[in-house]
Amino acid sequence: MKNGLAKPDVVVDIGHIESMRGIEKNGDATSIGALTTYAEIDDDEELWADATVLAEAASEIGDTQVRNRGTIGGNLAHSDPASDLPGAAIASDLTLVVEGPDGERRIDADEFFVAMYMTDLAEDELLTRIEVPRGDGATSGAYVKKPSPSSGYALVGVAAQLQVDDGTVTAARIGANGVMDHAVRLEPVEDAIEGERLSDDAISAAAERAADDLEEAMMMDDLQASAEFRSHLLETYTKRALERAAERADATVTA
Amino acid sequence: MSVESVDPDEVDAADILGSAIERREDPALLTGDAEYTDDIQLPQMAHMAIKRSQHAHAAIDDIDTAAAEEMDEVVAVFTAEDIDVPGNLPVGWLLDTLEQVDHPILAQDRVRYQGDAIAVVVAEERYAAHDAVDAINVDYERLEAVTSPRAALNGAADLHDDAPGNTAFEWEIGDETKTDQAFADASHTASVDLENQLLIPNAMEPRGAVADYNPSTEELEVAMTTQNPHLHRLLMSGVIDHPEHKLQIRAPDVGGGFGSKIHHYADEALAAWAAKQLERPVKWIATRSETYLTDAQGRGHETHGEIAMDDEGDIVGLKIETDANLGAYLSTFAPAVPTYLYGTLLSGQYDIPAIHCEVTGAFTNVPPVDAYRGAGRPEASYVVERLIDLAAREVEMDPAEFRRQNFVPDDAFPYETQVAVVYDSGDYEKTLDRALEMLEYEDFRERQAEARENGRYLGLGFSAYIEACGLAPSELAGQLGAQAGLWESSLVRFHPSGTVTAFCGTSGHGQGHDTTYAQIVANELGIDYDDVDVVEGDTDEIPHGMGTYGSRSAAVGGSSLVTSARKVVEKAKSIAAHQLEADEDDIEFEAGEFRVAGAPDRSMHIQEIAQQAYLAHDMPGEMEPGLEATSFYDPDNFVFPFGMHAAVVEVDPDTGELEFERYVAVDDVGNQINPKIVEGQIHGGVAQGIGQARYEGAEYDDNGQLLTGSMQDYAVPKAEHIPEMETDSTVTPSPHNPLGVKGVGEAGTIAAPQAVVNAVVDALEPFGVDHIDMPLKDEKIWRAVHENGGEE
Amino acid sequence: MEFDGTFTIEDVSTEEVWLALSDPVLIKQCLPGCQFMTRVEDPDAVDFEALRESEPDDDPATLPEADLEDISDRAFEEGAHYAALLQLSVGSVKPSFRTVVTIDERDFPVMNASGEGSASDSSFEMASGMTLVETDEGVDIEWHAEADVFGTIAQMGQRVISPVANRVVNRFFSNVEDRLTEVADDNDGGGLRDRIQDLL
Amino acid sequence: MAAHDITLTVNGTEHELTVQSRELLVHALRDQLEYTGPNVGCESTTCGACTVHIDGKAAKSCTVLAVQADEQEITTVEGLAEDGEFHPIQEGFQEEHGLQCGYCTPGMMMTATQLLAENPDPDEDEIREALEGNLCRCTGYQNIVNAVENAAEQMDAAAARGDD
Repeated sequence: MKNGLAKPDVVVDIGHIESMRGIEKNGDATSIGALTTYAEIDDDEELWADATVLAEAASEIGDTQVRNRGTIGGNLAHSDPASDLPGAAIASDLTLVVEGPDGERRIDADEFFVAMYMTDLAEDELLTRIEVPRGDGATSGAYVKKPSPSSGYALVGVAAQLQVDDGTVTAARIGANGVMDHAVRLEPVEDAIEGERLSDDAISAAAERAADDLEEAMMMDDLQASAEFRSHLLETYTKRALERAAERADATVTA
Repeated sequence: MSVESVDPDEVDAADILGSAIERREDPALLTGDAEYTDDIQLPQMAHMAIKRSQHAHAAIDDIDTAAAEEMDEVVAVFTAEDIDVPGNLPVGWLLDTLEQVDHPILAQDRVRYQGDAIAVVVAEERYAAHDAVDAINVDYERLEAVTSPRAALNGAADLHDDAPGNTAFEWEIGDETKTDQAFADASHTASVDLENQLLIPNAMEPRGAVADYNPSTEELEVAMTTQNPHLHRLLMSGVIDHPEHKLQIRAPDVGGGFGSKIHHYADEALAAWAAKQLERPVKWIATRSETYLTDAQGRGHETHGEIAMDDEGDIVGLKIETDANLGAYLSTFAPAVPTYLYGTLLSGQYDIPAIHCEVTGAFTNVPPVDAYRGAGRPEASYVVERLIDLAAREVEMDPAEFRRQNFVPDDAFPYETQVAVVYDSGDYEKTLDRALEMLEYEDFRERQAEARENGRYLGLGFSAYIEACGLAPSELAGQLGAQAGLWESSLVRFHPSGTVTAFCGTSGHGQGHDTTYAQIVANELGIDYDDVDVVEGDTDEIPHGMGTYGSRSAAVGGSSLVTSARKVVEKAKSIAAHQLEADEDDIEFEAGEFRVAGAPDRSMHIQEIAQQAYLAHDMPGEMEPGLEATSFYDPDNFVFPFGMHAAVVEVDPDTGELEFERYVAVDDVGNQINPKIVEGQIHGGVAQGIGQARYEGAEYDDNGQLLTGSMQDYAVPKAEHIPEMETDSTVTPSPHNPLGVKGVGEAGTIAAPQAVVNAVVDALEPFGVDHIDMPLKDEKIWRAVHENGGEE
Repeated sequence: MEFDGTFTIEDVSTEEVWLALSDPVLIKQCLPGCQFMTRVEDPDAVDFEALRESEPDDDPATLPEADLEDISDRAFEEGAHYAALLQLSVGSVKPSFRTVVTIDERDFPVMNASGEGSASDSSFEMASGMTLVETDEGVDIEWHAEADVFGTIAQMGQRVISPVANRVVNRFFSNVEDRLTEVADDNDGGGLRDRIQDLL
Repeated sequence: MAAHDITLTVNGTEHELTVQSRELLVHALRDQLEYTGPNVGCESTTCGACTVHIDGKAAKSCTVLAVQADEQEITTVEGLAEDGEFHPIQEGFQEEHGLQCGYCTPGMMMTATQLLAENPDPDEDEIREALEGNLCRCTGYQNIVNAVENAAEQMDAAAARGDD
């Protein structure tokens, strides 16, 4: 709007809908209102413990001022391929709760991101809140990114969430943003790491699979980084995300 | 070695010159009391916005302003047809071979860069002006665009009928025959093809102007973002045909310039012209996207360089060929930058017996290219220092020792180079030695070797730079093609109560002139620092001046103030002698006090004499009342600051990621008036130099569309991108000015790029990498490693 | 920006593909955000508002259902111009480009088209083409496209422009691929092939 | 263009004003209320020169519509000094030469004050990271980092003295 690219007739400020705000812990899930800011998520110690990936991604978005204003709902509904949250949303197995004329609809994060700035959200639907499964103590996660030096957006961002039982990965969810035209799940990496003990070799071997399922034609390729370089970085950053998650799992176990 | 600042109240008057006192300009800037151009609001003020070309090169078939004119709140819409004044932007530096081309303030039938101004809208309100600009419809016929100077000179479509082949000029310096012979006789040579990329200045405050015309007096006042109000007054008076004596140019607080606010652009002239047409105040403030499209850019060289050595590792010759990008039109000082500010610096800190340099200036479809912090000197320093590293590698010498062996020795000054300048003073080994000591150099080389064993790649890059500032004298500048003198004017005026106002024709925009000038004047007059007020940046307050650029303010403006102050002291001395009933030869002046030699109790303070001068009850002979003096100081040479910078980096060959371990800077800028301000200038300059080395660069697509057109896409370095800088200095005063100063504003920008590139190339030596063009983005480093096989 | 690719449709003939790709209605339906595509005589005097209003609500049938004669009648012609309104969707920004496409070459099995369009203070130009190559399995469609964007969108939208163009081009050709696959599937009964053979 | 009547409390003073729907907070503050401390340096929410506090949190006022700030408490750089006494962050910038042209300085200080409110003793990396949304083209940031450290020390000393 500011640079004249969009000239809407009407703009509706949803910023005052109190019911879309705040973080609530209910049983095995945490409900986060769509209007909750990144800063509020970053400041929530329980979220850092329960949904490390999401909290860490929120802490990496933009800058202080942006985190004070930007909201999780706005971010996810925008589906910016280079933003930090969508990959973390997939890794943390979020459910997006939307409301429309026909009432409430629940969408898995896996299904939500369709393309660049395109989601499963219909024109007459509003994302009201998200639900994050609460970790059970055996869950560990990390989000790592390579920021663009100019915009701060992720050239590559990888979110890894691991269930670790006595040093062995029992379940893994890996999401990535910045690489494709929308956030994607890296299932080959998940398959490779599941059932493995968390060793350097296992992590490297899994990370090597990062780009396996990605369609090259839809890879981001621009001034900031070529598709080839992003694809290369994806492997490195997948490895870093797994390593950090593994370290945290260790810490969790020893703690 | 950070400099500690001090409160001026805690400094003895005798020590004021050279003290790192806190700046007096800060309170206004820290509280929001500062007045930048966009802060100005005048009654009845209208807002101007500019319709710009969306194409880099196109013929204009039609401009339809009808819809814009009908919009609410639109006061007027103007196109080239309405311009009833010359409206052609002049070039202020001519070369023998220069092809001058028209540069209209509004394009009529052809646009030559994306952003070329086509029409202006004046409206009652800021947003309405921009809306109306969007409603102007322009029919273009797109033409082929070219953005690389080499491509422009080799068969691209002509931009200007008056400049066939897009050649703006061909220029050379040095002795070609002698240089060819030196290469023929040499035992070793090294060469490089490099690009010194186009940069966008990005002063934090965008350009702007507020123009106010009084039809009764015909006075036109323009407050604008300028580094040189007097030059803008002169140029604008011609462009809009307004008498110079009825034109006031005023620089309010100016939010940085780095060169971009030296040049005379169409936009400010259009605002002034529109205010006159409409007889009401007009404000124009560039959006950031407009500054990306229209601020004069810097650098833009494509260069082939060769260096030749004998058996002993002594440099015997240097050959440089450069195609310089001038952009679509000739900006104010454009022809001087890639010639006299570049070719004359190619000897660096070295004693090189034969040098030859050829430069071809090219018109291309990018915004005009002109002086940007360093202007010509960074380009020279970069090519010399890259070649020096390649040469050291060629003769298998340590880069520090290779430099030392080839330095101009400290007993050779004044030293005349093969490229037409005479270095005033220098001691290059001293800055090298200090840098080596800070770097713990030998220890570093050991660490580097060990790290390589462990698959870690450390690199250290040197940059022995030299710059020329305080361009002078005027007679020489005139011979070289300058269309202006390069003196500086000042006025030092005592008030009857004993306080002083010092006026200077420079125009600071962040450098702290108010503080440093007050230090200079207080010291010369021997009065309290707080008793001196400094006035700059307003053509109605200061009759003449040449502005602030090229690190000239301290050396030329400061020296002018010294000259004026000394004239004041001379007059005061006559009055003192008269009133103390002593012979003038017997009067001694120290710390503000005039004393009769041998009779210390017979004395008068200069502030008391000021009072006497205005009372004028008892003046000597025919002497006029009052106590003030004006001077036009014209230095007798450039000054040549120098130094040694070094970057230490670690490169991850797998990702191209780079971390600074250290950045060391040892500078010699002559005497320092305020070491804290000197340090700040070095920091800022280095940050911009690192910006060029790592992140920055204007990039265009094949159609001349700017791809780096916002701060989201053009990386202005952030706090986390700049390493902590370790600074120190040596002091080798310049013999050419009364202050012994040399200039510091551009040093860091000139020094830093090659320090970083040399460090990365050093780190990647095991991979056979010998050059990477700036900016060294991670991907480029990664590719350089992998194109060489990715293995040692 | 340049893009290219090849996709293969099994169990079709080059003639079938050629006919399908000659249909402005099918092309319109495959082009993301295309509101209409109408043949115009004077490319410099197109009233887009009038065209938008006169556009029928429902498109006529395309292959495999369509009457072959109808497609043949409305098929692209070399040298002809087509006006199209393209509404792109980039998040909340939805620029509408008024576009005129010219068929530069239509010579079996090669077709090249170029177009240009403008929206507010931005514009674009594009050139694209395809060549059909008969293989043992079916038909390879080799396509290439070049797109250039100018003005505000080029400057401000740099971060998104290449992916969006990429998406539009890839979406278009993948839609074309889907539609041709439908045509091929219809061939299982052999009906369409026979009809086309008859027509040709 | 629709107009809206809003109330902004700026540096403790309540203002009633009428704004256009699309009017940015920074323009309402600067052009209507003449708080010209927040500066406009980009239009891409990058440079941070326009940073103010909205209800105590740093925000880029070029990316907030004035109507969105209705009924909220705004603090600009003009509100930092109290009773003519510099805020420690202003002292820090003055003493450490943390500014040159001054254009980014108001925004830089507003972000820094939020950092210090949340983290009274930040290290160098934390300061650099906290300031990633504020660009400076003059200082090379080093003296800005020093200025924030200086302010932290002053605030710590003041707290030790029991000042408020």
